[in-house]
Amino acid sequence: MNGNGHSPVEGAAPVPGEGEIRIGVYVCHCGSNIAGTVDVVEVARWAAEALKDQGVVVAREYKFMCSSPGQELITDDIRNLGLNRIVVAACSPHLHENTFRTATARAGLNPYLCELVSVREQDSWVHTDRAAATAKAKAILAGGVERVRRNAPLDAITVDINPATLVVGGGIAGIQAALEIADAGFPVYLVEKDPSIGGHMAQFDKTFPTLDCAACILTPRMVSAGTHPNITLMTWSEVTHVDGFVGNFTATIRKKARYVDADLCTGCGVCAEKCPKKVIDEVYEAGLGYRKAIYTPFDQAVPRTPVIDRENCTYFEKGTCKACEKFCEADAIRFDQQDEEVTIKVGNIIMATGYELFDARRIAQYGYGRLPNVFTSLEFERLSNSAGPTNGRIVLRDGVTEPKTVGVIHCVGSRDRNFNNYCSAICCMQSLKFAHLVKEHTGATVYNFYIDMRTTAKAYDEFYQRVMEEGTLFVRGKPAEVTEAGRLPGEEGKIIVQVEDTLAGRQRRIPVDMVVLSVGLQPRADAKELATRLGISCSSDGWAIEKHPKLDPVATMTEGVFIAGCVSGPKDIPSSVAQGAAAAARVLGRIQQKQMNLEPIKASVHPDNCSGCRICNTMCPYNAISFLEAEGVSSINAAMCQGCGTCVAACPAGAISGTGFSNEQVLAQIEGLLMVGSDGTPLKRAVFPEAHPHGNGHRQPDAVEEAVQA
Amino acid sequence: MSPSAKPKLAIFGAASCGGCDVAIVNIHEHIVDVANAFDIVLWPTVMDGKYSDIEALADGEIAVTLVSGSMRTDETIHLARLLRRKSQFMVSFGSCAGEGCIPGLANLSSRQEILDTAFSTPSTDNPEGLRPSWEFGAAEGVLHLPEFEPLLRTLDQVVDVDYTIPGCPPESGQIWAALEAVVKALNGTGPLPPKGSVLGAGESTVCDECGRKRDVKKIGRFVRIQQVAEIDPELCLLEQGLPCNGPATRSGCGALCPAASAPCIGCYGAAPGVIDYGARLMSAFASVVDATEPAEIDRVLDGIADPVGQFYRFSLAGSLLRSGRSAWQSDGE
Amino acid sequence: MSVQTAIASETTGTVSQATTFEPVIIGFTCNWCSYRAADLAGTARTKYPPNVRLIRLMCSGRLDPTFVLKAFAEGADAVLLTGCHPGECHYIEQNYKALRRYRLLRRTLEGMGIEPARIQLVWASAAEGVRLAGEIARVTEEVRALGPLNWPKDLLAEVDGVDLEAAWAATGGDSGDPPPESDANPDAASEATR
Amino acid sequence: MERITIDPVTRLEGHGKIEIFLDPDGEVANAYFQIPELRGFERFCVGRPVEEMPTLTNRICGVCPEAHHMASAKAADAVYNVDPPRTAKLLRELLYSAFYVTDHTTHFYALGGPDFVVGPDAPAAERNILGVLAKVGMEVGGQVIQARKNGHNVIEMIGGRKIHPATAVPGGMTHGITEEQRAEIEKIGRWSIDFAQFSLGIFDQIVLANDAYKDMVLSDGYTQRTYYMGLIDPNGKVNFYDGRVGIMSPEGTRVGTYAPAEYRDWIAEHVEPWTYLKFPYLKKVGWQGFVDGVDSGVYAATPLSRLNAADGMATPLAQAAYERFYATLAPRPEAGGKRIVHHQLATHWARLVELLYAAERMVELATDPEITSPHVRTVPTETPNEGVGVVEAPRGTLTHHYKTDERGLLTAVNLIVGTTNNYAPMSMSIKKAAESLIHKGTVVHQGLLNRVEMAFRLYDPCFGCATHSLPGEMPLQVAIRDSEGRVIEVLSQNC
Repeated sequence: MNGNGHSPVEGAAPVPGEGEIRIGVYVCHCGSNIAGTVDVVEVARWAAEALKDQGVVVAREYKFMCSSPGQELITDDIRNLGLNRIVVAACSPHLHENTFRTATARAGLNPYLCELVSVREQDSWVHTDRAAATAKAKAILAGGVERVRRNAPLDAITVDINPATLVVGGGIAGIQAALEIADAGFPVYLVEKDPSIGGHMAQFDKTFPTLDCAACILTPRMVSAGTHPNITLMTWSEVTHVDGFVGNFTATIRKKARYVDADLCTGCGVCAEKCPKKVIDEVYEAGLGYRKAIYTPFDQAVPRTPVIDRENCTYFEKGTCKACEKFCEADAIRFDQQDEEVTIKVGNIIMATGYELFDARRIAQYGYGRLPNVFTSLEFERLSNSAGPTNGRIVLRDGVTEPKTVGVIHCVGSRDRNFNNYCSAICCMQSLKFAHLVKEHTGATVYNFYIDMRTTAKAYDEFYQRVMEEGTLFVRGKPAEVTEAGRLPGEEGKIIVQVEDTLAGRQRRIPVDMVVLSVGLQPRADAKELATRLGISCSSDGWAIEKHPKLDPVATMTEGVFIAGCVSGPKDIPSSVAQGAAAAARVLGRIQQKQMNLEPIKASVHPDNCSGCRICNTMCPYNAISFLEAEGVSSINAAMCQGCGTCVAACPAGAISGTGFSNEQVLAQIEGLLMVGSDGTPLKRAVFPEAHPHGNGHRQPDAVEEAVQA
Repeated sequence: MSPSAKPKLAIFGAASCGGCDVAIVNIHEHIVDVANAFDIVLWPTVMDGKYSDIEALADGEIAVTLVSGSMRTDETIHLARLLRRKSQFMVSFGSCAGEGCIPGLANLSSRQEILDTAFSTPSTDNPEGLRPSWEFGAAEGVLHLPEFEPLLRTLDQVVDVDYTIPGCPPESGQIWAALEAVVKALNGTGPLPPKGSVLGAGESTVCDECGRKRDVKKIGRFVRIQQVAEIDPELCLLEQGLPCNGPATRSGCGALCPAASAPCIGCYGAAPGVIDYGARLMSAFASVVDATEPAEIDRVLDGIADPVGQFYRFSLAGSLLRSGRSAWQSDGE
Repeated sequence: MSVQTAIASETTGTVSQATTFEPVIIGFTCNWCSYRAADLAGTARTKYPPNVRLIRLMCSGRLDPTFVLKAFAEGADAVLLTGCHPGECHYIEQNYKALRRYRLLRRTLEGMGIEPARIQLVWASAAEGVRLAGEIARVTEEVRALGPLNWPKDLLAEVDGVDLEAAWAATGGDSGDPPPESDANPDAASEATR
Repeated sequence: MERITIDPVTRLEGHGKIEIFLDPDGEVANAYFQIPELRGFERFCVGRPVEEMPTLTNRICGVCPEAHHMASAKAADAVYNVDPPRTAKLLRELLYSAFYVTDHTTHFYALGGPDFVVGPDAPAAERNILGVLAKVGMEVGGQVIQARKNGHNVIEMIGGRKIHPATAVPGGMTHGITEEQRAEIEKIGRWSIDFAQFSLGIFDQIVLANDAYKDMVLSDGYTQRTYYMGLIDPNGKVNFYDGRVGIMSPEGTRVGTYAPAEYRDWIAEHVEPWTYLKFPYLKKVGWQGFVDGVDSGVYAATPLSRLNAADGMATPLAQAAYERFYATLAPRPEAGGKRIVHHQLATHWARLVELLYAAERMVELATDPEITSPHVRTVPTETPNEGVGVVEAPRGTLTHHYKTDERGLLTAVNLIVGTTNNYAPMSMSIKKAAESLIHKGTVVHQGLLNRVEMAFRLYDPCFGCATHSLPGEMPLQVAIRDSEGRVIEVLSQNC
């Protein structure tokens, strides 16, 4: 028999009390993908016969159900046979559920009355025994049939979209996203926790592989963002609270006191110049340089408005000084300024909060913090930056000596079971960049210690070739130790990198003057907290989780909240920028639609049955459940509900029901799945002995009689 | 018995403690209303009556039969079926008939274990290891005992039930409300409750009627009542860590136990539409445990000393895993 | 072998045919991780025993213990719960609720004499097709070794004609194996009273 | 012997069967009183937490759940070796006294008493509460209902619920009572004293003033010389809630008293394979079968037994009633020195003496200055292990014995409940009644039923308790079989 077996097996089955349920069953061969292991013809025949009482009126098999003729089988049957439920046994619903639901809708039936059950991914592809696979296919199909009987027609839920967008994080990804949306004509609130936007990129000197000057390419974007009429820039600010749901979020933002009136400040910089208090700049200069107690982090900062570092300000410490105030011509200094909370309403949120660097001190054997001439990658960026503390001179910690030999260690804190398992994606390229810069600036000998070299993006490998050609020495192996304890000739006064050269197959001790640790990226310490505030989820590492890692990388499980850049994992600049733009595009799509449809998989409370016990109140991570004090019942905001169903399962009164995955549907599916045993015959239930029908059960424990008589 | 135009009422106690009968008597002055509304043809606890009289009635001649007690012997099952045949409406009265009540916990053990335990307690003088015999040849003749069934069954597992009145026992006020509804339906002044209705109870759970203050739930530990020196008279018992079954237990009792600082033990059974009482309560309790690590979760759960008893105290014989439901489904009677 | 064990094996005679016993297992999956892992196992043609039948829920947090009890009552020999790894729930933290319910459910079922191996929780991310397949195979083997879930027979392990004297001796004596409910051990009971 | 196939009609009659076998001469060969059900509490309570036992064992009996609640709470106290605060004990006893008032009232006016009040010769249909009201006046009916309501209200105030109270826990009570509640309870207590005295008056007026009744009370047919059991306080007075169990011989010698934990030294339960219920007897005397006398371990535990087992009542009015009771029915002390009433029908009178005591005790407790203290709980500190709790249930001494693991989960449970104590004397009474009324195959139908009923009802049997199975008041069926085992007569009556 082949896939053209069109002859349907008829059989009407009115279901008492439910109106007549008329189910059409369609079993797909998927070429030989399913039919090769599952006897699909038998499955269809069985369904028509054994599931008649369940309301199956027609069961067909076809070579490719997803093809146009396959879909037409369904639409024709709906029209001609009056079907009101459809079950397709084919591939995973993640692949074709939409296909068949759309087809169902085309024929005028509510799409949610169609179920797709997987007999390919869950059956034919993973089993070899044809009989067992066929029996399982029957069970899966019966589960779908029982389930679809309880499916209710559902309508999508529509919400209005507020055109404003909140972008959290003013790094390159956030800036890009903000600009894209603002340029399209919609308002954006760009919130940055630091005094200036720019993010990590603003600290870099050159960018790989093109070696453009980071500041040169970033600054214009920062300026655009700072001056764009559609962008409300909120630096030195944090998002403290988010309420609401897609289209209708309310965010509370705390603007920390700058002690400077931003409206009056001209950004002349004289305050910082006159400020007597010098402070080591741990943030922007990575501890290599100084700033003042009143400062803008760097010259190109946007906005130019400085902030007073209250911890270090002499006035705040001792009550006198006010040098800045004295010299400010604009009278912009405001020592009495307070933190301020503002509330904004937005339709969508883009989270672009970036990353932080792995703390190299955690790997004690690399000596960072102990050995002066072990530097982190960020320190090196500052050293090599012409605007940095050494004006671009690459020197040892003493500030004068140029290194003769430099070792760059890759994968510090990355691809390391003790710290982070993942690859930080950018370290290979940044290490190559460092090698190049060292060569360029000092002509020193450079060793790069790597595990694997990953140069996958455009022009990356070419850069690698170039660096090799420049004479950088590559040692494949993860250094075991970096030490000052020289014991061989030539090691004195050097720092020694102890490494197993896995290509040479031997231990090597390489004396160098300077070690640069190419530290990995990790989620910001407060990432989970912020994610929770926004109702999105994080992996156990702390990286935000995409709605789909491949197909929907900038969306999250929470409608209306998007992610861009390193918040979801390490990325280079081009990827971060691309994600910023992509997230913006997703948001713009939403805004243009003005409204959007939400999946109607929602929970709702039946107030008559709700006792107000408040068990469910803590179930919802999206705060969709609220307790109505006056009525004494809990209530679910459908638009905020993401449909996970946790509250449905938690309600002790059974007062919460969930559409799409109702108790009735799941319980029916269980019954269906257990209709057939492993051998394809009806599954034997555990049956209790019959209660004696006539009460005349003088079953006689003979032993008792004997015992008694004995 | 004089012929009567009044509808006939039978009240039958199967394996029960008699508390249901006491509860009916406790409707006090309304008992007169019941006597006025019905011709009581059977109420062994309170008045004379013979089962043979019931046999003599036509099928469906009894308007309403209230059955309390569970089905523990072949004899009670037989009587329940007889009464079903003779009655228009069969009402499952009280927890035993409805879901097995405390005696339903017997379904955790085999009847052999039950008999062995009962006849080998430390005060039992039974050197021969005697057990009751369904049919015993005494010196003078044969003595029969009704057979102790392998499982305790609820009424609806043995016969088709029209209405259910929950509670252990049902609160007397609710009993009258339920009977009144039936009386009104019978004399045409009120609607007949749909078949399968639960009468004399609320649509929600005990918290609905409980006056204690409630907040969101995060249970860091469950405590046993003897460990609490003083129970806060105002605050939700569950929030005090006491495993109170109120959230899952059908309303209707007036939340009497929590009002007396005693956690609800669940005698009114499950809320409307709930399939398995224990599953609902289990899910609710576990959901609000304030822990994420398995060891920590277990530490909190250790506070629930006896999970089966906690979740199935009254409903075991009606539960998904310990009921004898399939027995009557296959029974043609 | 004690008398009680003898009774048990006699009345659950199917155990002796364990070699031909194919358990039926219901698996609950999360739409975002384990269901996708199953898809991935399929795409990769990773083989596993055909004994498990999966149900898709949106989240392991949707898992109502009723579903598990229903599966057992309808004839499943075991139930496999799956969900996203801790900390990776697509709905932020709902898998912790599933974890808690599972741990309580398992305790309750144990009290009813259902072996813990018949209800298992496995975390599987969308990428762990192979792992999920391996776990399914492992669970299948464990359940196969346990034999069919046949508790009514266990519960009714006394039937007509059982030698009560022997049963008495077994429960009161020193050789009786503990019955399924460990809390309700008649050995303990009879010892306790002396 | 010929095997009998039971006719389905008779088999239906169920619930408490009496089988009487005749010998070839038509004389009674034997009578068997069968209890046809069992629920298995001793089995399925194993594994449960001990603190739940007071509510779980309530469900043994809906007629006297308060007794189980108290015995269980006391056993649980003992398991934890914890001494509840005085107020908690007072509250428990107060609840329990209120329960006694209700229960004894119900029995006297509605269940057992009508036999007397209306008269043993009256038709069965009149020997009920309505017959009582006809004889003593309708307003009494209102008082009886009021007494029941009152009792249940007190039980609800302290126990949380009217039936199956919920508030006794190991170490005390879940809550205390307010001053308003206390005042209300005191009022009810005072009302109850009046009501009890009024009831004793009715007994005087109708029974004691009637020589025929008095003769019947004193008649041989209702006399059984068994041992007697009852809880007594340190002064030897009747106590319902606490004390030691006193054993009085038929000859008026107190053979001993025992603390609850020692019950196994004193009591054993005999097993017969034809009934689900066991027959307790005095271990030190031994089981000699269904016979009375000083050599038979058969004992009774009834209101009458309690009076016999004690030296008096702890309250003044009840003490006076007690003295009058013995002066009237036992003018001379027994050989052992104590006056004993062996006339079982006097149980009804004894019950009224107890009613008065319970009412007086209510007032004593309700006026105790500590009764409204909020301190109602001692938190146990010791590892739970084993404990026995005993209270005097209206229908006999009630013993709960628990053993737990270190978490307080029960590993063994033993229960000897009120009515069970009297299973053997009841069986003997029934046989005696049969023997006196069946001769040469001739059965005095109504007479037999009356005799059996009266012999039976005076024990106020509550087989819900006894078998942990049946409803409180049991319908009774008597089957009489000839020597061939054929059923020659089936009598059925509600008892």
